[in-house]
Amino acid sequence: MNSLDVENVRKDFPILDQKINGRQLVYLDNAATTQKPVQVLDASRSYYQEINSNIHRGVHQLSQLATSAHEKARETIARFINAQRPEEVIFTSGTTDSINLVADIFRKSGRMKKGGNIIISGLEHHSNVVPWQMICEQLELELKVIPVLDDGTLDQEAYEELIDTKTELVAICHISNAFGTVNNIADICSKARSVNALTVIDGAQSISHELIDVQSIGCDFYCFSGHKCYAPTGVGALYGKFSLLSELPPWKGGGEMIKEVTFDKTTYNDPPYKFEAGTPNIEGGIALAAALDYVNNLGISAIRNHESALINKAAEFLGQIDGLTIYGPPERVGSLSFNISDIHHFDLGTLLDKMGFALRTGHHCCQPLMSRFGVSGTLRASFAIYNTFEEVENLAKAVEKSLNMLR
Amino acid sequence: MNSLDVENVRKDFPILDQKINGRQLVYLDNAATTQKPVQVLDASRSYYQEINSNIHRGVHQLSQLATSAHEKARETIARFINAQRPEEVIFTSGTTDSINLVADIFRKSGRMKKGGNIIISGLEHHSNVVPWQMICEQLELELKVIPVLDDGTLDQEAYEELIDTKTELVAICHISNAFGTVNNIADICSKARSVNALTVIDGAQSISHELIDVQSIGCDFYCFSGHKCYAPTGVGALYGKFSLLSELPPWKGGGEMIKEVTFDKTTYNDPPYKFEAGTPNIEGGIALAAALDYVNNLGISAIRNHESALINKAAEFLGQIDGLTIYGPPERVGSLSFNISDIHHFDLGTLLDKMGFALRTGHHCCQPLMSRFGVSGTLRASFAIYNTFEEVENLAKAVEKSLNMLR
Amino acid sequence: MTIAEKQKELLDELNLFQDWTERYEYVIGLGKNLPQMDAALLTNDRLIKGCQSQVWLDCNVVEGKMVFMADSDSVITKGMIALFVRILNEEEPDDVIAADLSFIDQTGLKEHLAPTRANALGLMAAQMKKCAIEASSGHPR
Amino acid sequence: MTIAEKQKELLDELNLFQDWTERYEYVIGLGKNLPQMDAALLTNDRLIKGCQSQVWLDCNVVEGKMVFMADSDSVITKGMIALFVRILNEEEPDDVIAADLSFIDQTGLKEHLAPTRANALGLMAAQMKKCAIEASSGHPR
Ligand SMILES: Cc1ncc(COP(=O)(O)O)c(C=O)c1O
Ligand SMILES: Cc1ncc(COP(=O)(O)O)c(C=O)c1O
Repeated sequence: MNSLDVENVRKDFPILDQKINGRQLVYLDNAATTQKPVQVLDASRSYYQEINSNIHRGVHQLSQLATSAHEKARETIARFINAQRPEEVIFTSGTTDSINLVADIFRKSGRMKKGGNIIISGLEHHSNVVPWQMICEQLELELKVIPVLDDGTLDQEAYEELIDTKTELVAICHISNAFGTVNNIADICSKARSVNALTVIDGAQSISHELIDVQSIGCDFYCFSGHKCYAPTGVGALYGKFSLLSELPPWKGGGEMIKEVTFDKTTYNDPPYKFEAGTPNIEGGIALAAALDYVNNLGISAIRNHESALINKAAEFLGQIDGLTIYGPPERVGSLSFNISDIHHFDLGTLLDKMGFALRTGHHCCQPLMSRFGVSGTLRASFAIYNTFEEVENLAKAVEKSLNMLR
Repeated sequence: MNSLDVENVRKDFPILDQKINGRQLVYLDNAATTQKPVQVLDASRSYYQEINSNIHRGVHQLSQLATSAHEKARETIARFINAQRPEEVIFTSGTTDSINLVADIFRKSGRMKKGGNIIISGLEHHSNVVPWQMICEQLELELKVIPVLDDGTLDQEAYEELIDTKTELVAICHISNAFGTVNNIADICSKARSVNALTVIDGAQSISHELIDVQSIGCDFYCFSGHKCYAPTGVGALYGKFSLLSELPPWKGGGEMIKEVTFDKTTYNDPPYKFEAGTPNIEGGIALAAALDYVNNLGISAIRNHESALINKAAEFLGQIDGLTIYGPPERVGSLSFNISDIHHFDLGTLLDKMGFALRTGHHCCQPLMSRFGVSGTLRASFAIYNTFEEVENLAKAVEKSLNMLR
Repeated sequence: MTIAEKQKELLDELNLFQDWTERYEYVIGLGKNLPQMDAALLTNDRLIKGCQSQVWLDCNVVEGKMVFMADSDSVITKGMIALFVRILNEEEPDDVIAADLSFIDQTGLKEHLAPTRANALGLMAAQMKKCAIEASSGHPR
Repeated sequence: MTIAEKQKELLDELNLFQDWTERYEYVIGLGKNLPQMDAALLTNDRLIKGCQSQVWLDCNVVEGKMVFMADSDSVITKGMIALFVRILNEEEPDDVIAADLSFIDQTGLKEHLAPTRANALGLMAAQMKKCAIEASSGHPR
């Protein structure tokens, strides 16, 4: 049986013992950022205590050790998402950075032509909206948006109508951070391929919850952040197909991304280095690999089983509360969003916090989606490997108690 | 007396006890990256064990604590460089990122006109060359280069001839990472102001060695990396004058940098948030502030005294070696570059490494400067607060021993 | 009573409560009882957009004293507004300008309700002072 | 001797040395003694640019055997080249293609001299194999 020993897992996360207003912390804001296991914290500390050095250019031993640890981390990431080769993995500072990288190298590439269009969806996080808006404005492209159905899923038929031979690129999230909706990205990518459009998948919300196989998804780019998958802030990755990475121009200029610099002419390095200007987050990369190893040790399928049981239980308990609406489809991953009639999400969030429950309230960086559902925000509980059924039960009780105070 | 208790300082840096090939590590590659004191490592670990959470948008207490720790870090940085207000400090992932940010927002701003020019110098690191080459190419500007004199200083007269009313921007390093040359940046900035050109100072090599006062320097932008100043990799800062930051367009698009997003029209946040798309390196910012506090506790003037005594001693010892040439002016800060006639820097670096000495060999990301001096690279010893006179003496002996093997 | 005296009275009152539940129930009660602003006054120029909740503020000068009306979509924010209004209403512009609003930190109410960036309540406090400054310089809006 | 035998002989020889100093002195000696390539051969198409040192490699097929000549601006790199040349010279293309060059890891010489990216020596080893592949497929350059 694939099952998670949650009590043991919790021992790896010292922060879970924190008290909030005298109450035991119940951390349900994992879609914003996850907590970090000691294994990850130790990996980053040992790096600094044993081999810290700048990489790639040094003849001395620390530099060699740091370089190979960093390149080994790249291999770990490549294996985790089933990239064809490590050179398809670019270290970035996070999902937002990864998406902006892709958007800007496309701008520079001259591939996108005035009058073409880019397709995103109504579920997207601002990080997968604004970069494309900016590019569309600069290149005079049209931004098309796949509408969201009432159940929080994408309107597939509308997608098929929107996409056409002028579609240059389709950028879609794997899983919605607001509603937990899982998109059928393999299908979306295959339709994009049929019109020669490139595909960018925002995997910020999937990397810690789902088995990711970029080859079977069939996307051209896949983006994620370390901090949403048990790794530190300030590091993330961009997967890109090697042939595309070779063709496309670099993004930032600086050390490491060049082959040769003269004031007359500069030539660029090969991927992935071409896209990694300056000193990278060396420690961050290594800690990210440690986090992926940690996830692998637990096993993605055990994690899925546990988390889906948790979120279903949460839906069941919360669903019994008078006036409570849960958004999104019944099959959700990671995040569960709700509102209670006549109650402002901020008021409920404030009282829950007093009782130790860390939930997110507001628009979750998805203002267009909130508008679509006519709300200014929601309460969102989002789950990780260390959450328990007891926490979910207590959450429902705490919501009831808050309602008594607010009504 | 302003003096450093080096023995005590060394206790804060556990990595210094490492053995390299059985020998005690002598770390003289500080210009590439410094080591980190336990105070910084502890700051980052406590962050994760006590308050880790995503910032700015959360109603719950961890999010509040993380937000105020992160904003307090911004204030610490602002004070350290004497910015007028914390909002003038933007968190980036490092110097390269900071410079690219400035270059790209200028590109977008439409301030730079075809036919104008940008001035850099022959001392610059690739990170302060390539972004400007890219912008010049895209906007059809001319890139002018202040030549380097034989003593490794900039040709001030040539600068006065190069600069003209078409000069849009001057980007210069404070201290050269290759030769340790200290540029008279206040003067360079004042001349730039007289023709209304903007100024960008690359402070990567000054932040850990010099008292920085952006107001008395009179620059518009100042860039540095945390990892070169006892802080982790993956975090850095950009100082920018508030009025300019308010005027200029944003760089990356994403969460946090927006006021309101609709598919029709997006409005942007105020500085510094407008330039901080996505989840920042929260821990990194906090650790950077801890590193600056650490430096402040020791006192910049005590640090300067110690380091300048070290580098002078190194110049004295090495200068006695037959055939050895030291580059740059006699007054150098941080870095000392040399070559020995008929000996390849790589060979010498390899043997020094076997004896435990970590020096950098090669072009130091300054290929144009290397060409100027007709070499493919140099050996560079670069110093920090934990280096000792004994290390410097032993370095000279180790160089002699290596020469015996190589000659 | 001076503004400082009103603040002290308020803190004494809040200190009577045993725990956060009672304190919040009190604030929620204040929020519910603060009269709703006339719909015609809920205009964009009176709107203060916060990160999580919105506040509408209307300022007037009546016989040399400041008269504030405010509303919010969040009842806790509205309760906090009621505290501000109680402290600052009917005071002279110069006294409002000089008032030390950090008393809110001592209420034992949630820290983030204290004036900070992007917080509707913080922005509202700033806006109240701004109105007073305009009134004091003879340019009431 | 087969390539494998030559490798074993070399490792045995290196193992006679007491410490790294002797081992490096030996390699430096090899580097100094490897004949310099004719200046006319030091052309760009024979140049392999590494991160730190440069290598020139010339490949020929003489009576069905590979003949390598190489040079470097770094004497340690040149000594390491001499090891490769000693192992692979005068061998048939197919044997060169099949050779396991990881023996270099066991020499106790610096790890980074082993084939890695952007390392002239690693690139050279790859280039030697490439020459052998071309020779084997009948397209020597
Ligand atoms: C003068 C100078 N500028 C820029 C950089 C780039 O810094 P980073 O690699 O941290 O972005 C460096 C460091 O290598 C430097 O020494
Ligand atoms: C779906 C989605 N995309 C993008 C992002 C942005 O990630 P980051 O802030 O780490 O750059 C997030 C996280 O907030 C997200 O949930």
